[in-house]
Amino acid sequence: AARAAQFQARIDADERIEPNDWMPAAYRKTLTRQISQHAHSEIVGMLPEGNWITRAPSLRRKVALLAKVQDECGHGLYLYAAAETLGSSREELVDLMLAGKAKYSSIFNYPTLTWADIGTIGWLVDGAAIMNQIPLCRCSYGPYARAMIRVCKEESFHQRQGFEIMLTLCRGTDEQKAMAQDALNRWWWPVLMMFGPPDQVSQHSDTSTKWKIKRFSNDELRQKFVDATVPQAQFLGLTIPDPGMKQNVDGNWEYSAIDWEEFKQVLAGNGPCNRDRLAARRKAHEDGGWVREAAMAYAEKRRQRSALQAAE
Amino acid sequence: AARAAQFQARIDADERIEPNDWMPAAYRKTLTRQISQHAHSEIVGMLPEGNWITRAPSLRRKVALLAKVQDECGHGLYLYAAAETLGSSREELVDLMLAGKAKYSSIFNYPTLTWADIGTIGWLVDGAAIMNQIPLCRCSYGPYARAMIRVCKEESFHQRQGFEIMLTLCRGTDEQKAMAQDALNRWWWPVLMMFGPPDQVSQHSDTSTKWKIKRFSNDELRQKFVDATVPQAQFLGLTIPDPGMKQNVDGNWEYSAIDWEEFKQVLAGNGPCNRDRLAARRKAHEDGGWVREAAMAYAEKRRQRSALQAAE
Amino acid sequence: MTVANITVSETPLVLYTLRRADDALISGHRLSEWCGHAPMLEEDMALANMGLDLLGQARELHSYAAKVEGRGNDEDKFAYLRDVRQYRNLLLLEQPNGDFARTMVRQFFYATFADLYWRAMMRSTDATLAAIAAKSEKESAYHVRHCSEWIVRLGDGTEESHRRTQGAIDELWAFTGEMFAVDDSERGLIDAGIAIDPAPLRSQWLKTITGVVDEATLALPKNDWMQQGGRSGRHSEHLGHLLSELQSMQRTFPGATW
Amino acid sequence: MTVANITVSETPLVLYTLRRADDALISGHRLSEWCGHAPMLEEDMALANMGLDLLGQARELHSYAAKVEGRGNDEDKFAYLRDVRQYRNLLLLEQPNGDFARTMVRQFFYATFADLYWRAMMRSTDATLAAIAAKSEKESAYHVRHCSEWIVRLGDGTEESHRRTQGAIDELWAFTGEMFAVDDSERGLIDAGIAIDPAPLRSQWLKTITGVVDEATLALPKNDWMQQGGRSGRHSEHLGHLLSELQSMQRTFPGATW
Repeated sequence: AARAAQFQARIDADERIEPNDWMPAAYRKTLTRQISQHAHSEIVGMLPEGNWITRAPSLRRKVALLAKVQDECGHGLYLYAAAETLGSSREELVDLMLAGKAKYSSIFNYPTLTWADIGTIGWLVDGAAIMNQIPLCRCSYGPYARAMIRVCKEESFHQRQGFEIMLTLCRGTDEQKAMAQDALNRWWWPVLMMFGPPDQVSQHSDTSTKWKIKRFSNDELRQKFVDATVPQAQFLGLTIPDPGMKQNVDGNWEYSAIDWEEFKQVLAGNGPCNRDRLAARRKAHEDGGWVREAAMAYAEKRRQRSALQAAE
Repeated sequence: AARAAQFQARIDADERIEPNDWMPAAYRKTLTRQISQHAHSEIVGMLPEGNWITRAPSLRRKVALLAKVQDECGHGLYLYAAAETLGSSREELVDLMLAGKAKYSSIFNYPTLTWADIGTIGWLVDGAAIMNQIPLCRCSYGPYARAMIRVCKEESFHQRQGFEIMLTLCRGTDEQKAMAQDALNRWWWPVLMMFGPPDQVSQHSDTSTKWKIKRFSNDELRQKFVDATVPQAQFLGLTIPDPGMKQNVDGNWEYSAIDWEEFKQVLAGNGPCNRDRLAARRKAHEDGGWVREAAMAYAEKRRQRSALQAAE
Repeated sequence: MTVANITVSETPLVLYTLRRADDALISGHRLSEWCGHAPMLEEDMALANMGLDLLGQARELHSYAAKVEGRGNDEDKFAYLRDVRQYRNLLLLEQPNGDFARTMVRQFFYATFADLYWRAMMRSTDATLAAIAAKSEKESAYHVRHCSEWIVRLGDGTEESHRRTQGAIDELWAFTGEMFAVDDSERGLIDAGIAIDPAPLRSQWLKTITGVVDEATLALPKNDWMQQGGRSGRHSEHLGHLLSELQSMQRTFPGATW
Repeated sequence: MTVANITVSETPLVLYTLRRADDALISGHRLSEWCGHAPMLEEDMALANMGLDLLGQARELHSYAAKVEGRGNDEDKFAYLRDVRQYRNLLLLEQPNGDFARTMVRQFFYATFADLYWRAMMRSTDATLAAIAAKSEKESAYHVRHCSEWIVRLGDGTEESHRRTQGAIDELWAFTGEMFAVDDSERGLIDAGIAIDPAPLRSQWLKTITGVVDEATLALPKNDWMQQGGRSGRHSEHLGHLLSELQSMQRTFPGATW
């Protein structure tokens, strides 16, 4: 209890907690869950965008998209490394995800149907992710905070790139502009759901706030995102698919009620792509099994050979 | 020896040999080899054309192509059935082919690169096949002769269909006409090779002729094919890729020397697609193993169950 | 700038016909992918047969949709010049072939529905649809028989075939609800007797499916959540890849005759 | 009627540059197909890295070919508006990824060649090609290292990895000869010092390959028959499918800017 108080005092003093520091089991558990979910999201998030690498409409876009998806993989790697500092191995965490026991961001359970979806993911999904992640750069757990700083820098580059894709479409042919509007129509509401359930029903938030893992509420972040996005949509000449949306006296944009039933279904495994995403990750994992085994077998052979040489 | 003389007398009298009739071991062996090679050719021949089913440029063409490839499968089935009447099972024969120990027509080791290749295969490859096969309708072995009658009827339908594809291309845009000419350029020489080595070096022919399995020499058939094809090419407005070709006083078209080294290489497994063809057939066979096993297991269960019911 | 995709004037009857046409086309296309690669030659024949039946239905339905629309579209324009968001087929039918069990389960679910559906549609007040229904019903009756026999063989065959077939049922089950769904654009057609209400077909469908699945020693999933979207063009990612292949020639050589 | 494919004025230098550009593009595209599906995340990173290097080379080479040609073509027109018969890449590089061993062997054969080739090309009298060579050589040196390490690990790993890797070597060997072939259009460039003669590189290539293959306890095939055709557009059937995907957007929306 004294240790717990001391721990909370460090948090309150905005000190960073490091891997070897004492921490409450619940803090460790919460962070492991959050960081690994975040890592899983990066990895599963490679799939919807990866779906368009082979069909990107110009070489410049193809290179940029491949590099972007590669960055996401890199984020996954930092984040698994951050989670590992809390005592769970990457393998363990990945197995939970493949078994359907660990979550990843629901947004990746929606399909990418046209090229405009690639622009929209960059613009809105990465935009929402940044909104969520910037506060995490000041998270109380050191390795997570440092990973987030690096991630956020790259994400904001991706976000600008996505916006630029949208801009090109909106300045293009009528069909391109319609493609952009269609993508916005399909992604808008799922993106708003990325910030999580409304504050009045959100779990985890109280302790997360106390521990300075979470610094803003879901609804606060969602509002910030909407306020930042509306002028961008206007600039693009696109219509946000919410006829009831209006600006209130404070300048904030009030959005209509979100269909939380859809969110619940997607979370429960019933989104349009949940099956496909898990199947793709499982297939990569299973198909790669013999490769990982070979690498381990070879490393072991080498170890034995050098032990033998050392003994001679 | 008496039986052999009697057998030859029946052949000479143009009688049909049937499965239960006595026949020399060499006759059986020759026919088994030839019929099974022919069957393998039908089955492997599904692959180059099958390569364009998913990309056929109109629904009418798609349906016609799928039906055509299906016909080839059907021919393979009749021919395996004909070979089985000689005492070798389909499975045995197929295994020899998958092991690379039995041949199929070399022509199917060339790739289909454009839609015009589908027209060209119908026009020339099926055309050459018919030329080879019509005499086989009078082959001394009954089941083979009867299978060939049915096959030839369908092949000549395919041949007309192929010619019609070429005609459409030749009456189309400049790009379509160039596509047709390019296909003719690539297929012409390999098609001439379909009739086999020149008479002076051809094996098997002597006994095959004596047994009335073969009724015309390779060079005779090749010449008939060339003479039939040249006016068709002229009608299409296409140029046969043989600048040295000329019509002699008898009206026959004399073609230039054939590159028999290429034929030898393709036969030896070194054609452009030998590896791909065998790999595709092996993969179909291996991937289908569990299905065939299931079918057998189920049949066995059913047999046991009805035996049990009968016993009750 | 050429316009890449045709525009379709989706009146209720055009839309209704296109939906069924796309079902047949996409399903036929998937079956045609097997050609040359089936587990045995007899199945190369059978899968091609079913594919040909479905592609034939697609051509008739697309042609009829074009005639009803009356704007100069035709079967090929509908097939080759609409993008993924304009396609109207059931999600079930665009699902990849996977292994033989997956394909058989997909076709089994669909054919069993199609057979009931076309039988009911033979009473359509639209003479063309009724005629197409009469032909399609005969074809789908054969498809049902063929697929059912395989489901039983595979389910009650080996341990491996049982596992694969059960897995396919579990994966594809959520796509079956869409077959029985009706939206506003179809209600008027149903009231006019042009279309039939598929909802009442579900109990017979389930009875047939259950019978076969039981005999096959397999089980239907408990999960009754159903995925929809195909009818309004919200497809899975699989359809785009299928179309990039299906349409490659027409897209590359716009306006040419083949 | 729009003309679907661009025409390319294939002067020796344009053709020469296009051939290398297509090598880089097709190879980079194949590697990009792995993205999200590799056996471990580290390999997702590494395969994407190699793919990005190659796609970068492709862009520079295609742009240079366009500049030399001087007819208004550009990197995207070369990539997206030529058909299979106009592509000039090595057959080796269009071969499907297959399993990880197949991909690694393909890239190992090619990277080992490319490293020697680009090193020699740094002495090209063509300043642009020499500059591209300097950059590409550094990149390919890394590719050689990465692929060689995997060949050794896989060859000397488990029985299964050995078998798969040996199988990949046996399957792909016949495509390696084309890397060292020269045709008439290239002779003049070689004489002018713009291009280098690849034939003399073969002994060093074989030495490096043999060293790695030996260490991996694998063996090179005895068969010395070599398949050619890619340089003159006689490809395998695989390339057409790759292009129908690669080009689908540009073919569907001709002339649009992305």
